[in-house]
Parts: sequence; C-alpha cells; structure tokens
Amino acid sequence: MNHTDGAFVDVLQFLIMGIQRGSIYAMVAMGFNMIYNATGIINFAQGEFVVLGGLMMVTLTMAYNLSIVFAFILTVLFLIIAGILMERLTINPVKQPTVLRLIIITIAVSIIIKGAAMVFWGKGSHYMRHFSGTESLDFYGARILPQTLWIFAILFFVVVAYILFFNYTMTGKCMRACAINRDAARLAGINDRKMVMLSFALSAGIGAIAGIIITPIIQMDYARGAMLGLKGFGAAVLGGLGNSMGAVVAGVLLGILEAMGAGYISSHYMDAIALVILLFVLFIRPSGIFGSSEAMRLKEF
Amino acid sequence: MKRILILVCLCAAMVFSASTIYANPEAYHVGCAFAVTGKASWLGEPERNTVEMIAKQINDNGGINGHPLVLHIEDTQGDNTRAVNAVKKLIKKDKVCAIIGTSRSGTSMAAIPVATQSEIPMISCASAAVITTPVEQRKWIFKVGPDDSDAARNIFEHMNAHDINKIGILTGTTGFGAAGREQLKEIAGEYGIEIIADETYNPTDTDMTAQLISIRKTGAQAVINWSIVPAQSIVSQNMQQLKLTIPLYQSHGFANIKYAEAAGDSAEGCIFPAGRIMAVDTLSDDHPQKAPLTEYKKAYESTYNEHVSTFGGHAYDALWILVNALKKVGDDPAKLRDELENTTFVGVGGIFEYSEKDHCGLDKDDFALLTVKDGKFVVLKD
Amino acid sequence: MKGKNSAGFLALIIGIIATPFLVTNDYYLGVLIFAAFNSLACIGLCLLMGYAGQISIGHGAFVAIGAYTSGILTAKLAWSPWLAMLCGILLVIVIAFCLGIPALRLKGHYLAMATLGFASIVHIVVVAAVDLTGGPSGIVNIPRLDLFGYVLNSDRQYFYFSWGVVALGIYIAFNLINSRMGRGLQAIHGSEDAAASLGINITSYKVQVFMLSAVFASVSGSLYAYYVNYIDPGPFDVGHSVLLVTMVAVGGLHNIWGALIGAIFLSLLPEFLSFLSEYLEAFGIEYQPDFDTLIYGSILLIIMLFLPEGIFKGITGSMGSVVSSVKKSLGRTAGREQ
Amino acid sequence: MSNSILELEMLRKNFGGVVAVSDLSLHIEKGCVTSLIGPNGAGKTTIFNLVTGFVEPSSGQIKFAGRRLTKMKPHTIASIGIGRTFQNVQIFPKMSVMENIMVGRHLRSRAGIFYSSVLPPFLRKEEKKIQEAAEKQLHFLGLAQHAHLPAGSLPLGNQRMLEIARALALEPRLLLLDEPASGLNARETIAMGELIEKIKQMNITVLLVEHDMELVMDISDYVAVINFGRLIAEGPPAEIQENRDVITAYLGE
Repeated sequence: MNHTDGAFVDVLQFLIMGIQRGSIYAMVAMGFNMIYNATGIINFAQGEFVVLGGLMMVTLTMAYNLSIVFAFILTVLFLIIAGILMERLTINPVKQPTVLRLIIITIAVSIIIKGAAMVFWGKGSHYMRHFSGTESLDFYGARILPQTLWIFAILFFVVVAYILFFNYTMTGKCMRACAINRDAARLAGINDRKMVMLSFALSAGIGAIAGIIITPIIQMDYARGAMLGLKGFGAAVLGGLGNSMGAVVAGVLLGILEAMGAGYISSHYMDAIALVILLFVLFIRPSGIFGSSEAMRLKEF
Repeated sequence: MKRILILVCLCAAMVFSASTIYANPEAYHVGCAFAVTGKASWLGEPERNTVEMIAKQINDNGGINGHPLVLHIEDTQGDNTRAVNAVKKLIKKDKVCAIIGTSRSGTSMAAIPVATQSEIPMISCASAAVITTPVEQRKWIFKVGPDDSDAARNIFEHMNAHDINKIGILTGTTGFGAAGREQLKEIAGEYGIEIIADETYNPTDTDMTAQLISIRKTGAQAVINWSIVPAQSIVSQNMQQLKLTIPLYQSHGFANIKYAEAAGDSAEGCIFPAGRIMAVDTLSDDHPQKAPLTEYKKAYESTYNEHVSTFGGHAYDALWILVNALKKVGDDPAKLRDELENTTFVGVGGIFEYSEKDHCGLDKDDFALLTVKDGKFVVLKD
Repeated sequence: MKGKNSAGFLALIIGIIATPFLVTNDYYLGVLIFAAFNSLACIGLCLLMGYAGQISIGHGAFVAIGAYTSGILTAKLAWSPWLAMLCGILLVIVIAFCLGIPALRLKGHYLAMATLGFASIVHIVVVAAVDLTGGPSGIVNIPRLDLFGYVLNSDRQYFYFSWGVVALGIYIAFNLINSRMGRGLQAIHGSEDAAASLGINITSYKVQVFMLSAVFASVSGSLYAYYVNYIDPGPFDVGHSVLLVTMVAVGGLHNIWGALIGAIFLSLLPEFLSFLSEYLEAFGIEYQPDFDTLIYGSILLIIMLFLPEGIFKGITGSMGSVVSSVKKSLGRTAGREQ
Repeated sequence: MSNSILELEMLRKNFGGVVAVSDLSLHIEKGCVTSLIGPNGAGKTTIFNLVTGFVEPSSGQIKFAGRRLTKMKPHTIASIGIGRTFQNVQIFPKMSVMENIMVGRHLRSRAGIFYSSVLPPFLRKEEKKIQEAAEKQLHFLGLAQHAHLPAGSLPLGNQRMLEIARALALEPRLLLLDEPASGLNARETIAMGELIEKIKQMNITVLLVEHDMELVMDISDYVAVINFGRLIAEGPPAEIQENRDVITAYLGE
C-alpha cells in the first residue's frame, strides 16, 4: 500500500466507522427513550421499526422507482402509522399495565412484525442504492462514503429537531411533563393517553429514519431487528434511561468502542468488549453515565 | 357447551381425515428437514422449492417404479432443537425411509444421533467434513455438500499459480465459516501459504472495515472471505471503500447470485470456487454435467422465477440420489443405505462417487473457479 | 409443600409416570423431553422473578455454561457425565455469585440490560473461544447419561429421568417458598425497607436465589447436552434468554405451576404449528411454514392481552368458577332433595 | 442518664444543601417510652432512618447499648435488637397476616437456602417454633381471627397493629414506632396507646414519633422536641407542655 498506511489514518478510519455504527444505535436509543418516558417500558419492537423502515424504503425506491426524498417521507409516514397502530391495538387496551406484561407484549409485537416482514419481503437480504453514489471520498487519508456523511447529517438533523420539538412546542412540552410526572400532568389537563400514542408514533418515525439511512450500507433483512434493538437498548441504558441526549452520546460512544475494539483488540470479541465496558459502567454508576439516580427511583419496575 | 362439542367433533374429523389421506401403503415416504424459515432460510428455501419441484415431476411421470413419492417436509428454522424434533417426527411419526437434510452443519450434527440410532439413512445438504467423518461412526449419514477442504485447495492452487503466499483470512462466525477457518489454517501449509491475519465477523455484523484494516496492516497479498451469510457481500464493498486493491477470494458460500448483486460492482473480479451450476452457460458442451445442470437451472428458474443457487442444487442431488436408490432396492432403509454406498451420480454439485470409505463422494475437481464479470458468474480463465 | 400444591405435585408425578404409556411415539416423547429442559430453567427463573422480584434476561447464559461444561468435560476429557454436571453447577454458582453481587444492586431495566449483556457476552465467548468450545462447529460425541451404570438410551428412559429432575426441581422450589428463606424473599419483593428492618440481608438473599436459579438453568443445559449429544452456540443465544422470561411471564409469574405450564406451552407451540400446517394441507389449504412466526407472535400477544396473570391463573380461574357453579347447582339439587 | 440504651452524639445529616439533622445529641433511657415530636419536616423520620441504618450520617455517631452503629447495614442493626415500623405502613400485602409475622421471626431462626430447599423434614421443629411464636404475637395483638387473610385486605388500624406485631416478633430491645396512630380513629388510637403501654411492660424501650399530642403526653416518660433538625427541648411531658420554645415552634410567633 502507499501513503495511506499509518496509525493516524487507521484511528481516523475506525473513528468514522464507529460514529457511523453509533449513529444508528443512537437513533434506536432515542426511540427507546421516547416510549420509556411516556410509559416506563422498553419497547422490544424498536429494532423492528428500523427493519420495517429499511425494507419499506427498499421497496419504494427499488421496485417502484420513487425518488429518494419522496420515498423517505412516505416510509416515515408509514412507520408513524404502524407505531400508532401498535399503541392503539396492543398497549392502549391493556387495563392493568404492569411493566413486565407490557414488555412481553412488545416482544410479541416484535415477533409479529418480524413474521409479517418475512412474509411480505421474503427471507433474503435486500439492498438499495446509496443516496449519492458509492465512490468513497478521501478524508485525511481515511476513506469515507457519501452515505456515511448522509448518516451523520441526518443524525444531526434528528437531534436538532428533537431538541426544538421538546423545548419549543406545546406538544413537546406536554410530553416532557408527562415523562416527569404523569399524575401531575394529567391534573394539569394533559391527555396522557394521547401522549403515549404520540410517543409511539415518534419513536417509530425515528426508527424508520434510522432504517432508511443505514440500509444502503448494511442491507436489510427481516431478522436484523433483534441485534439493532439490543445495541440500541445498551446505548439507552448507558446514557441513562429517559435521557435522549445521553443516549446519543452513549450510542456514538458504543459504536466507536466496537470499531476500535475490532481494530485494535480482536474482531472475535468485538461485541463483547463493548458489552463488558457497558456492564462495568452500570456496576459503577447504576443509572448510566448521564442518568440521575433520583429519576431512576421514580420509575421502578 | 355446544360449542365445545362442535370443536371436539371438528378435531376428531380432522384427525380422521388426515390419517386417511396419508395412509397410502404403496407410496415411498421420504422426509426432508430444511431451514425453510429462520436464520438459515436462504439455504432451506431453495432446497424446499427444489425437492417439491422434483417430486411433482416424478409423480407426474408415474412415480418411482409405480410408487408415488410422498415428501414430508419439516421446517427446522435452522435451530438444533427443532431439527432434532423434526427428524424424530419424520422417522417416528411419518415413518419415512430416508431423510434429506438438514440445511446447516450444526443442525445436521444435532440430528445425526437420531438418524443413526433409528438406522435411517440421512443425506445432509450441509458441507462440514465432520458430518461424514469418521465414516465408521457415520454409517447412516451421507452428504452432498462438498468438503470445505476441497474448496480451499482450489483457492490455494490458484494462489500458488499467482505467487501469493502471505494472506489474510476473514471468516463468518457460523458453522460454515468456522469449519472453513479450520480447514484454511490446516492446509495452508501444504501449499506454502502463510496466514498472517485471521479475522472473523458475526452474521449480524454490518461493517467489516476494522477487520480489513487489520489485514491491510499486516501487508497480506490477498484476502479470503469465507462465509455463507448475506453479510459477506459487505466485505467487498468495504474493500472498495477503503481502496484496498489486493485480490479477494471468496468461498463457495458466495455462490448465490444475489450476493453478487448486493455487492454491486465491488464484487467484480473476485475469485471463488463453486459448483458448476453457477456458470452453466459458460460450460463447454462436452462436460458431463452440462445436461443435468442445464435441465435443473431451466426447470427451477421457470417454476420459481428466481435464480438458481448451489443450495437448491444440493437438494436436487440428494433427492435424485435417493430416488435412484429407491428405484433399485425399494424403501427398506438398510438396503437403501447399502445401495447409497454404491452410488455414482452425475449431478449439480459434481460427480458423486460414494463408497464405503467416502460418504461425501465429491473431490476438488468438482469445483470450478469462478469470478464475477459484469454482474454475472463466469468460469475463471487464466 | 401443603394443600393444593401437594395435590398438584401428586398429579404431576402421576402424569409423568403415565405419559409414556399413553404416548408411545418417540417423537412426542422427544418433544416433551425438550419441554422438560425448558421447564427446569423456568422454575429456577420463576423463583428469581416471581418470588424475589428480580428480572434476569440472562439465564440462557447459565444454560449454556451448564451445557458447555458438561460437553467439554465429557467429550474432550472423558469425565463422567455426573461429575461434569456437578462441575457445571459449581461453575455457575461461582459465576452467578460474581455477577450477582454487582448486578443485583441494579433495578428494573438496568438489571435487565446487565443480565442481557451478560448473556450476549457468554454467547460471544462461546462462539469465539474455538479451542475451548469448538466455536460455531460445536462439540460432538457427547455421551449419554448413565444411571448406576445403566445408560439412558431410549427416549422413554430419558423422559422419566428428565421429568424426574423437573419434579425434584419443583419439590425444591416449593420447599424453598414455604421456608424461612422463601418468606424472606417474598418480603423483599413486598418491601425491601421493611424486609431489611426485620433483619433480612437483602443483597445476600437476592444473590443466593440468583445462584439457585442459575443452578436450575445449568442442570437443564447439562441434560440438554447429554440428550442431543451435540452442542453448538445456536440454542444458547440471547433469544433463548428472552424466551425463558417469556415462558415464565406467559405461564404466570407468581406461581411455580405457572412457570411450568408456560414452559411446556411455549415449548410445544412450534410443534403444534407444524401439525396445523399438515392438517391445513390435508384439507387442501395452502399453508406455508412462513406463517408460523406470525401465528406464534399473535398467540403470545393474545395471551398477554387477555390473560394478564398468565395461562395458569387463566385456567385455574375459569376452572374455579366452573367448580363453584357446579357446587352451587349441586347444593341446589341437594337442597331440593331434603 | 447513665442508664441509656441509645445515644446520639452530634449527629448530622445533609441531603445536598439541606440539613435534615443538625448536630443533635440525645440519650434514650432504657425501659422508657420516649417521644420525638416536632413540626412536619423537622427531621424525625430522618433520625429513625439514621438509627436503623437506612441512611448514613454525615457526621456524628450513634451508639446502641454501647456499640457504635456507624456503617452498619439495616439488617445488622435489626439483628442487634432494634425493631421499627414505617410512617407509611410497610406490610407485605400479598402474604397472609400469619406469614407477615413469621417473617418477623427471621432472626430467631436459622435455616439457610440449602437446608430450606433440600431437607425440610429436618426443619419441621424450627418451622413449628416459628409458627408458635407468630401465633403468640397474633393473640397478643388480637389479630388471631385474621391469621390467614392476605395482609393487604386488613383495615389500616389492623395493618398498623400487624406491623408492630411483626417488629415485636423480632424480640427487639428497642422499638422505633413512626407515627403509629396516624390515620387511626379515636377508638383505634386508644387501643394503640394501650398497646404501647403493654410493650413497655415487656421491658422493651420504645422510641416514638407521633403527632397526636394527647397520646404522646399520655404515654411518654420523656419527650424530645425537634425543629429544623435541632433539639430545642427535652424533658418529662409535663415540663415540655410548659416550655415556651416548644409553644413558639408549634404555634409560630
């Protein structure tokens, strides 16, 4: 090889790949947090939202030849509807919700979505064209795909939109109020059931975006959800459950840890390295890096 | 109360009717256990499709010496426990005379004790060498998947011819990848080739950049990517992205045109050993396999409207080998087994020559080295 | 054990003894044997979840450790299967102790994540440590178990043996629940502060019951290895841990019988589905096994939506109402006769 | 007060910037009923939590029968003879009344996980003893007729009784009662007062937090008044009733 060798270039390359992985974990984790804040449960079907988003996008762009932008919007809308349906049909009817029961329900939903995706899209792996070409760009010697830049940009956009939504819109503020104290929010006239529905819609939407932007790089098949969900859950917990900005940082961190671990320690134990660190963080700080133990006490199992 | 009664009656009717439908003493019952759904469904689905197609063909032509062929197809979901249950169900409940499958090496290994104990011949579609070795312990087990070592030998011979002697290997952590990794490490020495980087990736992995950079750092002259999962098509994309231009060799697990499609132009020029089914069109007419290959490809692609794959080919070979044996000796499992050991068959995977010592029947000449050219598999010429 | 539970236990024993006489086909026995393995792990998990109130989505790892300890020691080092199983038990006790002390300080979702993380780490190690575990290729030629020099070769023998172990497990579980320790655990579940104020060492109790439930899982793994004679990482992934939790929740969290019924139900469900497809095809209805996943998920969802306390409570509840209505009508007729 | 069983020395507890207990020193005499009174938020429950090890003091120390309690875990403190109840009743609602009290016998029995689960016949004797002791407590408190009901189904008054019975099953030397009469009606309050008298006669020292002044003045041997985490007065009930500081603290200026 030529001048591109060198420790610095490698570090840079790992960093880029790590952030790319981590961006997806971050978005999955944000989806987890939204539902967690509204209901106190972890939605095990979050990874399936990502899968559905990716597969839907593949169909719209590859089979129906829609433009990327149009397909993007359509897919997100589709997933928002799916999220609302999930909440109305499986979460809302539950009369005495206990956390474990709701979690098992989300597991059941994830199995159903997986089964449905398998029937509709088949078992094969689906690929789609990159948003803007596959010719990788040079970045101080490291190589970066245009798609990777898209991923960074869209993550940034989602985070900004998230902050704006929760800090500057009435609905967003109501959702935050519900997350902090549901009873008080209800007394203040906020319809908490509606907020739960909204949280499902939004987190399905974020899942869809994650699925759409990652599919050109990783390809999508019906069974990918579990792994994405697990990693996203890890990021959410690492960042402190309920803390979405913490989740973004933790997600990116987790991605970088994995890439560095694979590059410098051992690809055989790549995933284990990140998990071991995650466990140690939990053992030292039982409520995640950015979580407060007070908030944790409010939402016990 | 009434409703329950009706339900009971309905169930009874179902049991009764189902048992009469299957009670056909003339028929030959063959069991198939494939990973039709689940994590290895890309193996099981073409296999299932293939056997259903052939069975229909056989029955339309009057069966086997007049006996209709009844297939009992079970889905293992690629899961060991389900595989054990499926094979047991086929043997004990459906009373099949032989079993085709399972799709994965792991499920085959789990099912082997069941078939052996029940003394029912089983033709596995997986490729790990341990399935049929040591042959004394595998009296009842045959396989149609080629040995990994033969595929590896083809690659190493090509490397010798091109003066490549320091390589990096990249394997998937599935039974297929792990068996390949073992074989590569074991026989590389025979060819004077040194493995200077040994990396793995998970079937669920999405990015192999880190592994490829580690390989690049060692200065390897070529990469062998040995895997059967869809994730393997990411490897060539990552190489293209990293501008890593050393030759890429793939395993016979790459022999699925979908993988090449997924990898896009990054897969151009990679070299891999495969059964000749993948490049029938570029095969010379006097090759003995030309006829069966063309026939199978044509039939499969017109029936299912999708590309033929090596894995469906395994099922094709397994079923025809079994049917030929059924023609000769009928459906007594012990006789079938003895007959299988004397089988010679020109099939999709190659020319099978089973013997008492060899329950795999293929050798390294049954592989051809292929490459990807313009998005198609062609026989490598150099 | 007392009252209803001992009646239930008696019924279980009779059921175990009678089943192989009613079910002579080895296939069905085989399915029930696998159900026994899951039952055993679920009974242990139920002690932890239902009685001590601690969730663990990591018990698949203990099953794996049991199976692999047995597999490695017997197939590679030719140890006695019993000794190997004992080593598996000791190993999980040590591991559960080391994991439990920091992990059981966590609560709710954090504990769930920690145990889930543990399960995936164990799975990754099992896949990657090729020299020890055989990696994805697994371990072959694991011997069958022998009982007093008598090898358990047939499915019937193994059925009796494995369900015997399950019965023993249930016996142990009920003893524990109705003991000083069991009351302590339920107290912890009710109020940790009150339990501590009565002198119950909460951490120690949680860790102890965690270790006990890990032992159940480990034994179930060992039995699996001796039955299938081959292990690879496939059956021990994170999905298996989640499945075990689901089994316990579906059956009924707060009752050992619930855990047992949940485990049996979800172990048999996939086989039922494969029958379903056969019957539908026999009636000429095209049925693809692809729908299995969908149906499986739907059944799970329906149970959780309509039987919030699990199948066990659902069944006993409706049985109870039937019994009471029968009693009522009997009482009425009796009254008339007087 | 040479005969003290519990000694608080310069005890201090900060929660963040808030000082809940401020350099408080107090000696509790053996065999007496001592009441802690003071307005809401004065730090009474914090003192209970400090004594029973649920929170750690920021500084200062606690001595029980001559032993320092600093850094001890709640269950260890229970084992050396301090029982307590909680302000918001903390019974085990799903267990029966009887079982609740049997939990209280925890420290007076020994069976560990192995013996409990594997060899119960060896434990019959112990189990029988636990039951007998629990029954004795039930009779003592007049809850015997409810023995097999789930504890959660009892009315609040009985739940408070049960909680005390459970703590008594521990056979403590010191019993901390956190507002035992709150939420009770007049009749129940009188019964509670009688119960506390009986406990005193059993030679158990009682430390009481209570807002019902009539009850406090009626049954206490000694009263300590706390405001803003500080001890503002202590002495026999009659003396306290006359104390100007106390009246100011309760009624404001």
